[in-house]
Amino acid sequence: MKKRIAKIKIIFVSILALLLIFVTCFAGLFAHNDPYATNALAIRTAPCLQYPFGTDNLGRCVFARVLYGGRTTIAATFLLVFISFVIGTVVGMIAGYFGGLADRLLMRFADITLAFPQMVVAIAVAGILGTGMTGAMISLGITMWVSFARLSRSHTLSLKNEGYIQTAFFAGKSDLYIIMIHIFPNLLAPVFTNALTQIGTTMIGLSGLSFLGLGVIPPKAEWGSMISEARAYIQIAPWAVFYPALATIVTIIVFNYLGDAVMDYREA
Amino acid sequence: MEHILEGKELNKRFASEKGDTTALTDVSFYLDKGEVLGIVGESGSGKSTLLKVVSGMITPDSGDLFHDGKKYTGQKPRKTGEFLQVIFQDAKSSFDPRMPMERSIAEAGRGRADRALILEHIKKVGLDEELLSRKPSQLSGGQCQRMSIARAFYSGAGILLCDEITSALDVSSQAQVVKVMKNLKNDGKMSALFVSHDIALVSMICNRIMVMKDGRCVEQGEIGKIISDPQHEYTRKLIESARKQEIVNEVY
Amino acid sequence: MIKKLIKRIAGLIFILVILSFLVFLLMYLAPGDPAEKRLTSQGVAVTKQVLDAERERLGLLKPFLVRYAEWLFGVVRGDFGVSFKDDMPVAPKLLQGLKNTSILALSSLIISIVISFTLGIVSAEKKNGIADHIIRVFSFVSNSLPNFLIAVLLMYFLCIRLSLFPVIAKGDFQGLFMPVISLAIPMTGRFVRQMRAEFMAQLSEDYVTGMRGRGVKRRFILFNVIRNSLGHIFTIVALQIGTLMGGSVVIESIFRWPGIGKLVMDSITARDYPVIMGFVVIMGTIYVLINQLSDVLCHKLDPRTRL
Amino acid sequence: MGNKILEIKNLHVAYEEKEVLTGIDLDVIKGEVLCIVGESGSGKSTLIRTVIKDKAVKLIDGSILYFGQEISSFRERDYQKLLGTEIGFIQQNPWGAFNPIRTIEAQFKETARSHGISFDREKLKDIMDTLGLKDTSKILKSCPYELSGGMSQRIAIAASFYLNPKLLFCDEITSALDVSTAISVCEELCRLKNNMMTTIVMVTHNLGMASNLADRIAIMYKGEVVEEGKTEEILRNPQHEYTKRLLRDVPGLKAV
Repeated sequence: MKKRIAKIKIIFVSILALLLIFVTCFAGLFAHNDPYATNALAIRTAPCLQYPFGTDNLGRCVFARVLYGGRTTIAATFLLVFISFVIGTVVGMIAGYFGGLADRLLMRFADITLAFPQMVVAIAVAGILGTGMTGAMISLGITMWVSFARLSRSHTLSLKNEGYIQTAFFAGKSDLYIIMIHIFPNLLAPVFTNALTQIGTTMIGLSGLSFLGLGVIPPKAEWGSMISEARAYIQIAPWAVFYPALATIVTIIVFNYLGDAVMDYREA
Repeated sequence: MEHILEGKELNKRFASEKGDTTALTDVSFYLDKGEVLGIVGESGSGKSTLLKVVSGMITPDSGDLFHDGKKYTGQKPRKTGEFLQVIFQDAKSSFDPRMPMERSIAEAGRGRADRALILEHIKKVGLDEELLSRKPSQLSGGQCQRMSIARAFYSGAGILLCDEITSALDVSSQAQVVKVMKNLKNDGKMSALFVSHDIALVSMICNRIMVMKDGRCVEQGEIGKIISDPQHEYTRKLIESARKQEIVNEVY
Repeated sequence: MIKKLIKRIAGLIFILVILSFLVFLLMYLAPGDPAEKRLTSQGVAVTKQVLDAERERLGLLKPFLVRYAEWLFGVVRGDFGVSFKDDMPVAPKLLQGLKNTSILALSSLIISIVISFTLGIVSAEKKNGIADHIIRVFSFVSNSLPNFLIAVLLMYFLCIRLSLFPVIAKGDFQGLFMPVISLAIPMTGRFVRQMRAEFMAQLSEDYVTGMRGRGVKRRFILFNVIRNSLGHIFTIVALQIGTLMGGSVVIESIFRWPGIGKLVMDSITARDYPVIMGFVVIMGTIYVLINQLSDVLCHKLDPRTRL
Repeated sequence: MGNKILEIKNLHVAYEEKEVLTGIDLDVIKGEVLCIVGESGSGKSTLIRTVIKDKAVKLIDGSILYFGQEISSFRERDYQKLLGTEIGFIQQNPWGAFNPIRTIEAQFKETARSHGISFDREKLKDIMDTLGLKDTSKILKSCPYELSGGMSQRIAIAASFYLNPKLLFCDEITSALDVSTAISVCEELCRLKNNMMTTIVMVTHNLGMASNLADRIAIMYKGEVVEEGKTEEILRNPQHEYTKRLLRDVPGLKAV
């Protein structure tokens, strides 16, 4: 019963999430204006038919910029989470399975990175690197992959004690076989759930860095930096802040909810 | 005649928070072909550690292990798996939750694939062929445990090391597993170490028993002799406890 | 016990040294020349000669390891160097910023803890009741809001629309209100979730059933549940300090609160390396110390957890 | 008969949204030891949880009468006072009776205060003596997590008897213990029961143990009581197929 409800929830939110991804991926289909075209005649126009979300102080279409900006945010988030997921899982699995020096090195490194507040490190690193979105992604990725590595390491350690892994040893199976056939498939689900729950946090982090001017380089559209720019004239053109803000909130809520729903499903 | 399995003066210590704890002290045993040796003790007696040492999952600090007279101390499960198989207490987790039973059993075959042989062993443990396509979660604990016995036989190893294999099961499932073990023993093809906390259960399956306490072997011998005339006080206590858990009934 | 503590502190110092080294290395490798930044900001015409002289003066021409060693020895003596921007010593700047940041961070932390502790208990005790559902929705939504968004929206509605507060924060209570709320909302959301989970875990422990079965009064049971949750709650709070530090950088920049976060953002644009280094080291030290402290506290409160 | 302490009539109960008990009829007679025997999933533990009004258990239909009074008619506050002093309860988990990280003394005092009585050290000492717990003051000063399973379970028993209940429910109280400890715990329990004239309902999967302890046995299978009666009758002349199978399957000491 609980499982059924959780399943329906997952399907529902997944559709929403896919819709978001689709709309931002094919932004060109929905937005007819060029997000980078400035129009001196239409500065800070209120939402109207031609500009559904109005324009900013350079006369750029906010609607188009929200859609294209979503592409930047979502793509960067997915890429970052995916890369951290892959690196973290592989390293964690190897360290957990073989133990020894590799394991101790990993744990030491994890201790060091986790001993520091993630955003503080990210702000410092992104500030120093200063190369736009890549810099922001690297600065968040430094600590993020470690959380995946720790998770998959601890799962590998407990899987190693399971009877079926032990039995595989007695059946004379090779390390590679055990890792690929037994450990990886069985650890995928929990680590993947963690990846889902990280999406929202990562979005908050990335847009926060962009907001501070440590993310994308203007004029590239990105929600955080759009809000940061438009904040200066919020009194005259509040729509230039509201719509990207709304987009950010909706997106984060959808992905956070997806993560929660999957977690509920796994616990039910 | 050589013993099929023999351990001499096995010692093992574990480092823990409160300093070293001794898990095994000078434990020696032997097992002959076709025989079942019961290892009885309460929690912390070292009986499970002994089984792990014998199987190669952990290496003893000192002492030696022999299979058919050949020393195999220090060999890891990949190697020892050629002549012995372990059956664990938790039957369900002995099978990959994502695999159908048949694939899990075939895995134990060390490269050979012989479906007819698998079926033969499945029948021997009293299970249906149809169960082979199921996943462990779709089987009961007792069925899973009999599957793992079938798997151990399919691997071709002649020695079974059973670690509390019925203590997670219900009485009726336990009875089925016991029946299977008895049948296999009567066939004469199985030699086994049978670790359990339940001396009554052990008495139904084993030829000889070894009583363990605090990492030491306190008594070893023919089952009938030990039950009727226990020498050590601890053994006496165990038997007395077991008597009190027996069904008080003249008819049975 | 004492031996373990000493071992831990040694480990911490090691970690801090490693991290500062990495950040130093990163600055060394990163593009952007502080000397050039400084000269252009002072309006000096940048020629090769002037640039080299300035680099020499700032000590940028010395080998990397020498620079790091000099810096490290300085830090040990409490000397964080001299700002590239205005030649003022860094330490007093950081200290002043830290003071202001602490006011902000502690106020929002206390508000968050008080609110979420109460909501967490109510939510866990009346699981699946109306209150629980409302609290869960609240915590879920506020957890999904980036604090810069809350800050911008609060500013728009409270300052511009309703003119309740000044746009630029001063050091008084009125000025403190909005930054504190912006920091507290998402943090409260996270706390409520975690504390609710912790209380629920405690409530489903066997000892609660045992006490109920013995007819122990509800308030005694609740007292035991809270008592046993405290250890974990300290850990939860300590781990959130990191997010709080990052968040305060954003919030301070928005509200122009003269804290350490605003200082570091200004320094990043100016490539003022000594300040950035100082920021990382101070924040890292505080975070690490708080987490160690919470571990010790956790062990004191629940002796079953290992130190 | 007027000596029924508890009457269970046509009880239907759900645990976590699944109907686990499907029509239970069972009486508990004053002064007896009733053993409810069943395997996992038979619903035997749910039955006890229904009586102590556990929140995870939902009553669908039927009634439970304690001395003729319907227990669902009690208000929560009144029932809380009844639990402990009238109806006691001990769990399988030996550490389940007390908060593991607070001293036992503090928790005994809380229990006493909940029922408006003062904490009587001498009375507790007597009970602990019967249970073979020697050093009462030292035990009172320690926390349960520092104690062994057997010791903790004994203290749980002491806590129950301290309140002198008329009816005591024991849910698999020995199955987490070693065999020899389990036997002595059972023996001490019986001694206390005889001293204090308590009625005991004991849930267990162990038919052998039940046959040694019980005056009457009820066999549960898949949410129903399939057979109940005097211990000798059940053992000598089992009616139900399931009981017969259970009797056959219990291992006994044998020399092969």
